[in-house]
Amino acid sequence: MADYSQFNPAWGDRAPVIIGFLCNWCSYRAADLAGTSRFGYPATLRDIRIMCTGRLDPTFVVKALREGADGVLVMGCHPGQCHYEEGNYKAMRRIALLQRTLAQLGVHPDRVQLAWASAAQGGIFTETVKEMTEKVARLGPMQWRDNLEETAPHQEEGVPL
Amino acid sequence: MTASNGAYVYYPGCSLQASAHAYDISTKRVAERLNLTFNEIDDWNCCGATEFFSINALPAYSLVARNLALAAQTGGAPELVAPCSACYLNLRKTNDYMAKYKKLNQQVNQALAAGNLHYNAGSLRVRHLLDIVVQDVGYEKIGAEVTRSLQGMRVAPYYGCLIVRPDTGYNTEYPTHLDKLMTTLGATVIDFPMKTHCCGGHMTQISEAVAYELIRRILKNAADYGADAIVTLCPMCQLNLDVYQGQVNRTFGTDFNIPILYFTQLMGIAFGMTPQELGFGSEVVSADRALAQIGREEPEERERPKRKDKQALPMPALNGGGRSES
Amino acid sequence: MSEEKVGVYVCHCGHNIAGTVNVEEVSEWAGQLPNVAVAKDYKFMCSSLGQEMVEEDIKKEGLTRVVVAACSPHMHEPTFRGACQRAGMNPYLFEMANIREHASWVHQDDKPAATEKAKAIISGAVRRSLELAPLEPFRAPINKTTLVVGGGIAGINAALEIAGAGYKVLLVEREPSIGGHMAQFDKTFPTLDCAACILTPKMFDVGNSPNIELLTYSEVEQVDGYVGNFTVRIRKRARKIDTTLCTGCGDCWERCPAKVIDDVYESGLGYRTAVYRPFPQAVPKYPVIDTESCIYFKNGRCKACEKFCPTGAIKFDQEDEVVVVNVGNIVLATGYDVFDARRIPAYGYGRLANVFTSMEFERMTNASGPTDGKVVLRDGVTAPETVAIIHCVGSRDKNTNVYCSATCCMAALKFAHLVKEKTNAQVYNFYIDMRTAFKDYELFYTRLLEEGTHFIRGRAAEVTDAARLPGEEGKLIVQAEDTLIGKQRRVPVDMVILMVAMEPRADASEVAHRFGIGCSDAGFFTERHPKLDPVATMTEGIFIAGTCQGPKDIPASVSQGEATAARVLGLIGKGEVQIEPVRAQIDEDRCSGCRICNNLCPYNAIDFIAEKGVSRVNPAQCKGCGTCVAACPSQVITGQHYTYDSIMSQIEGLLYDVRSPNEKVRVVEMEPA
Amino acid sequence: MLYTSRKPGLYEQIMAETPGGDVLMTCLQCGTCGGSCPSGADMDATPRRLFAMLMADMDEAVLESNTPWYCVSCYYCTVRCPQAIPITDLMYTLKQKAIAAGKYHKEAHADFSGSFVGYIEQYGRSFEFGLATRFQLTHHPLKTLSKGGLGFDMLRRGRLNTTPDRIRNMPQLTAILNEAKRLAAQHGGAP
Amino acid sequence: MSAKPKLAVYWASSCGGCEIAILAIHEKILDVAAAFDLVFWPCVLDFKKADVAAMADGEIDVTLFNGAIRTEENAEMAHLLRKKSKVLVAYGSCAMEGCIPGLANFADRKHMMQYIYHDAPTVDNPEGVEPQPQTTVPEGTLTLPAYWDTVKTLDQVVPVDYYLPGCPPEAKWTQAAVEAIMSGQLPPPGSVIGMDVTVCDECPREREEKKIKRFYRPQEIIPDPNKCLLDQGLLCMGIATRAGCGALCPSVNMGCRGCYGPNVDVVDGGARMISAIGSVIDAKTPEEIDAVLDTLPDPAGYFYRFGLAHSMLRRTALVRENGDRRAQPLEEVPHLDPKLKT
Repeated sequence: MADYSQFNPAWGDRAPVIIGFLCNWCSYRAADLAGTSRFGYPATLRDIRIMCTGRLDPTFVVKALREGADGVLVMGCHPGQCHYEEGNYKAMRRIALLQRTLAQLGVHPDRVQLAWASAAQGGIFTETVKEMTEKVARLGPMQWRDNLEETAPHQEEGVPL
Repeated sequence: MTASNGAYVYYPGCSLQASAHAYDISTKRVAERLNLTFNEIDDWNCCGATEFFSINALPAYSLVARNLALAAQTGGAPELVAPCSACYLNLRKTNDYMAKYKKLNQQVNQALAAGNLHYNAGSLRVRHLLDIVVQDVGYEKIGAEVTRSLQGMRVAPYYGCLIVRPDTGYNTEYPTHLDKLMTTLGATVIDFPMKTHCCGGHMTQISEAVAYELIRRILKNAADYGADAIVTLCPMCQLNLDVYQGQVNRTFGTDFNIPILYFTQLMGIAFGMTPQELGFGSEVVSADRALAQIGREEPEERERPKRKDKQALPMPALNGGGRSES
Repeated sequence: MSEEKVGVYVCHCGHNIAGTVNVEEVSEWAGQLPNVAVAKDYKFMCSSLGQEMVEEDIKKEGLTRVVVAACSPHMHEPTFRGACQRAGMNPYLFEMANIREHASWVHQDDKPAATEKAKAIISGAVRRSLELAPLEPFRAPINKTTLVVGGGIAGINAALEIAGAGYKVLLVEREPSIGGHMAQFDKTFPTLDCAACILTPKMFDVGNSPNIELLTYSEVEQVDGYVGNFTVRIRKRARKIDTTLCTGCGDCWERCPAKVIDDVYESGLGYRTAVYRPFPQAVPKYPVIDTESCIYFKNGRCKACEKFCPTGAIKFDQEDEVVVVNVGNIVLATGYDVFDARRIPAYGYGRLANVFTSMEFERMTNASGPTDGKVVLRDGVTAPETVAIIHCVGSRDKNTNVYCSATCCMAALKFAHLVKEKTNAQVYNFYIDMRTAFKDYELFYTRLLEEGTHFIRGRAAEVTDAARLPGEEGKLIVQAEDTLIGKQRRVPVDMVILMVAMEPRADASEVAHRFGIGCSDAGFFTERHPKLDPVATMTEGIFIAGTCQGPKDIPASVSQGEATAARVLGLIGKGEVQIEPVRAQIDEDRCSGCRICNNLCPYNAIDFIAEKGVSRVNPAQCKGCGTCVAACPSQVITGQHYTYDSIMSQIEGLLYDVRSPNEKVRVVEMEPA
Repeated sequence: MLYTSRKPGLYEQIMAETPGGDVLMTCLQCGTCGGSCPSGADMDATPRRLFAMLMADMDEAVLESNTPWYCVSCYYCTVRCPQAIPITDLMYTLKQKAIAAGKYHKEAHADFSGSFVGYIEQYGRSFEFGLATRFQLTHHPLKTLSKGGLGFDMLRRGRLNTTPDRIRNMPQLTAILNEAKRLAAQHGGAP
Repeated sequence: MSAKPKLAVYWASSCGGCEIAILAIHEKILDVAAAFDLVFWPCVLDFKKADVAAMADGEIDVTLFNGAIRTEENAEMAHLLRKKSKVLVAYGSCAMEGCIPGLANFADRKHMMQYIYHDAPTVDNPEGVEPQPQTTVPEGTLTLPAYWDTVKTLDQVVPVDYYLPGCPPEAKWTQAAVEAIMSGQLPPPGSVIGMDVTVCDECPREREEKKIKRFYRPQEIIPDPNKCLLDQGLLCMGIATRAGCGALCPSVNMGCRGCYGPNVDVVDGGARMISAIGSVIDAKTPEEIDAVLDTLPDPAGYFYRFGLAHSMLRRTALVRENGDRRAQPLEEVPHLDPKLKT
């Protein structure tokens, strides 16, 4: 397994986990093409197929970060080439607003990225995952769980934090 | 005029201090006329030419980067202008490569740090003097400054290599911006197929046989097309074609007698300045005869006769998608 | 906890998955997941034995959900949905976990990580499967009329095949006549038979088929609908000719005083008039008036054509006409553009008179071309004594197009032969690699070798008129490295032919978007599968044929045209189509009518019902993208099959190993007092 | 001599130490570089051939070749290369390698570059007069007389400074160059 | 033991408005007094903690608990009352979703202390004294309840039976809750006493298809009184906020602040706003989008004003290291309040 502590010692022996949301028509197929072309990339991305980046509910991004992901990568068709005309523009605006909002909460915008790849761009898909992995690796783990642990006494067993 | 507002950071380079001082003088005179402000980088160093990169690349990039770092500290717009093509390429390449290759950027900046300097890759825009003249000033404004048309003088526009290659946005094989500039000044511009071929560069020092042949090709082509002068924009090109012209004639038994002039010198002439204030006289092959051509009524037809036959097939237009009849 | 029983099947895909992912470990691990009743691994899940295993388990074990961890859903989702359906399970309760394209094939250098990722993917799929709901596909009848776009050799063959089977075809062509690039050619390789002789009978058949409606000088402007039921808007550009009166006699173009260079049919090498018929065998036979070059349209005078037209067919005031038609299937055969040789300035095209493109040369050798088939220099009279043919102009070049244009080597050989035959000139071919695949092509190459054609293995570096050596004056000099001897060569010639690349049409990506299909990186239309589904696209009911899919020669274009016909006829034969029931639904009881969703829908499927103060989705117009689902601020729009819960569960599943524990979900509602 | 299967060698080093150099792997051997090269006729191996030799592990022959030294840095090969290989930059790296290995074609070639760099390291600016005289006297003592004519021409026209120009902050430049040399030695050339 | 059901009311970390809101049910309060035996209400009656501790577990029938959990004392009382109560109601926005006290989760204890006791312009603290949980004085050890790093909602500390949203809850909902409890007609545990639509449902303003070219702050525009505020570029949380207030704020030309929290089933109201607002911005390029978003300062403050502590993220993502919240990503994060930088 790749050693991510070279980017940030906080990784120890674990690797970043990135949740991907890939649109059915372009980037999911780009990921398929990366596969058929045997383009290697870090095993950090765990992806979810959605029909369009327009389906991307910011809740999913927050959920992923909250549930332990270190980054979220949303990929769709290039602007102007959305299978559903304009879904990717909506994603672009939502992600921009989400990034600003999350930045106020201390989440670096690099942890939530939006990128484009057409069905033919397995190479771009691969490069995007590599770049995102490196950026997230530099930022270090998200550590949300640790973040919510309260050191105060009077915590009872079984009571959620 | 562009966002630079006519103010630029200026990198003259070593040649302009010595062998190409005519270029330096004429550049300054022309810049003054065109209301361009050139703020020279304080204490700039050599760009390394092509030689330093052959010895050790990282120090070579660092050498250039020192100039970039100093340039970024110089006041004015973030536009760095260099009149020498080799300096221009080295500055531009270092700037681009540092922006493109992370490791290089990091190492170069680490070296700069030893001299208490830092350069943000890509923060400057490196440009050649000719680009400033044709893009920022523009043909129209230059045309308005022409008081003494160069009509009657046939010039071969010679770009050399480093202003169009490897990737400067101009046509890498057949640029025409110097052609247009010369036309704006009133000169007759010959179709010059060798316009972006090599002047020999440092080969004069390494292998004379190779260098003289390269110089011969250019001179022959200019002579074939009846040029009165070759107009250039690079000290190295000027030096090789001018200073070695006699050697070439001796080696090949030719009798080329073509003066090699800087475009700024011809701009100055067209703007009504005297040859003396533009550094004329420092060329080895005298420009007198070429300058004497100015003002002649009609240059004699020396181009190849064009066939105007009704059977002729249409010729594709060089620019754009249309066709023209030959 | 849910009571669903999930079956998980981990496919080895031979070594494709098993070579990287430890499938036994993964399957054993999956068996421990909550709700998983069965977990197995198997060599080839898509084999009939694999499918039968799933079917059997559904019946025997009472599985209510099935997850197959194998390849991309784009590959085998339909396969396993079929298996589930055969066993009586609703196919939409099936979920695919892509551990091949998205794991084993891309993490070959980190096998432990690939195995761990496969587990996460399966965990996500299992969690998602629990939230899936049974759905029924929509069924719709297929309109039996087919639209073919593009009247080149591929489109012509597609149209003739479908029409021949007895169904209506609408053939739309942008130019005034069908025929495409093939109509410009004189000879075809390797047999050297005459292009016109084999093409014009087919064109004639198209013009005369009762089942083909031909719309030339027309373009598709808009496409709506889905497989079986497309609505297409076509603009018929005004020919300024009343085709009911025109007899194609030719009086108009013979009298027309406006002479312009014909950039399309003559590739710029010849002329046409402002009112013109592209070529004598044009189908339909009617001319068009090119209003840009017509003197009357420029300054209001002339009208020579009108004066001389014996039937009064010239109609200067004719306007464009827009027709809307309904079709069931669409075949795109929009062809290619020719590479603009000016983009490689080293070859001097446009500057050096005697540098020609291959398309210009096609017209030059054509007996009905501008030189009546004579091979001459740009002056129109001088025959060349030496000719250079430069291969790969705009092909195999990262600065222009990286792909091989596939046909140029053979076309170059054809040209070399024709030059020899017509002028006996010396011919030099500058090539990188000779590519003469396919039947009898290599024989043709051998024949050219026998004819004494020179082959220089080296990509031409430049073409110049700068003479350097004696003997070069007045010539074009082709400079190249002869790589077989490792030396530079300068070959003085009279004429240079540039074998220009086939490029995607300039508006290919626009057209692709209009029809809802994709383009490859190079810009050609993307097929559903490069090997096994080469003429279908990602959009059901839209097929592609010929060079719009990629560079190819005439036999390959014809084959694809006919293949699309077979696909279309297959669908027509079925009579109806099934459409994925992925749609959005608004819970009207809980919609507060904020109208956020109203203008998000690209298909205008959302209506605001003012009297009720709620929004509503029209399922016939909805295509299931989910944009409104994501946008609803009160979260009352459901996106079927990609529901909120299914995706949230999949996230939890994917992060099973890093999740924060004990996340509490609360809240049941109560009505106000 | 028989060349068998490849092992990592000069080929890999050259690619690694040239910015963007790894595309050399995609060389088609089309000969556009060799065909374009102004001094190609005088090279003992065209660039294309040199690359083939690199791939065939003919490291010695590559280092001894005059090809990189005859490169005039015109960048024709680079802009025309259908695989966008930075050939000119590769030539620079090859020169560095040849100097490092002491295997260059003619001492004069490396020495010219060396003298040039020497002046820069001493003064921060190039010194044409010093360079020309020193280099010519060392390598072409007999010709210096005839070349002297050129020098005289230039001197007479005020185009040669007989004393070098020196930058003010030489210590800064020296510090930068020394650090760069240290890094280069440590990391094995530029990326 | 009294036959009347026992009622307790407690005030944790909140402004006290909820205490008044309970009284805002007007004459119904008399019914409450008649129907219940008030066993603990520190704001109103003089019972002590020890009195509660002395009760048997489950002895209190209903506890209305308002306020968030911010200190050790809040938590202790929450645990105590949970133990002693059959039904625990999170009363009001603070107890339910953290509300304004929850905004402290944009920072952490260390930064709060730094600002409050050192950096705030009104502070005069030359010796740099900070409150300590334990202080030794000659007389012995003084204690203060520990100040938590993270503000929590009641249900993040103890299980909660019912929720009454609002800042404060509207009287009609308190009344509905009281009536339900008195009648014994209790909804299933976990229920919110409220509506399942959003404020738009109660808002009389006329709405159109939305396309927002820029946002206005209230002082920048005089809105049309009949048109949807959001349509006019005034940020209104009504689209994503549970109804029940009668659209109070929009009816006085002020965008909804979102105090009733997100709609049913929505776990992160801020994310819903981001999605909805992002969807209707009229911009297509990153530059255009940025220009529009620049007119919307402090989006997190808007969208999570009431619900941050109960949102999915709950608090700022500062990373803890060596027991301290180190502002590791902070230097790199744009748009962040400079006050929070170390």
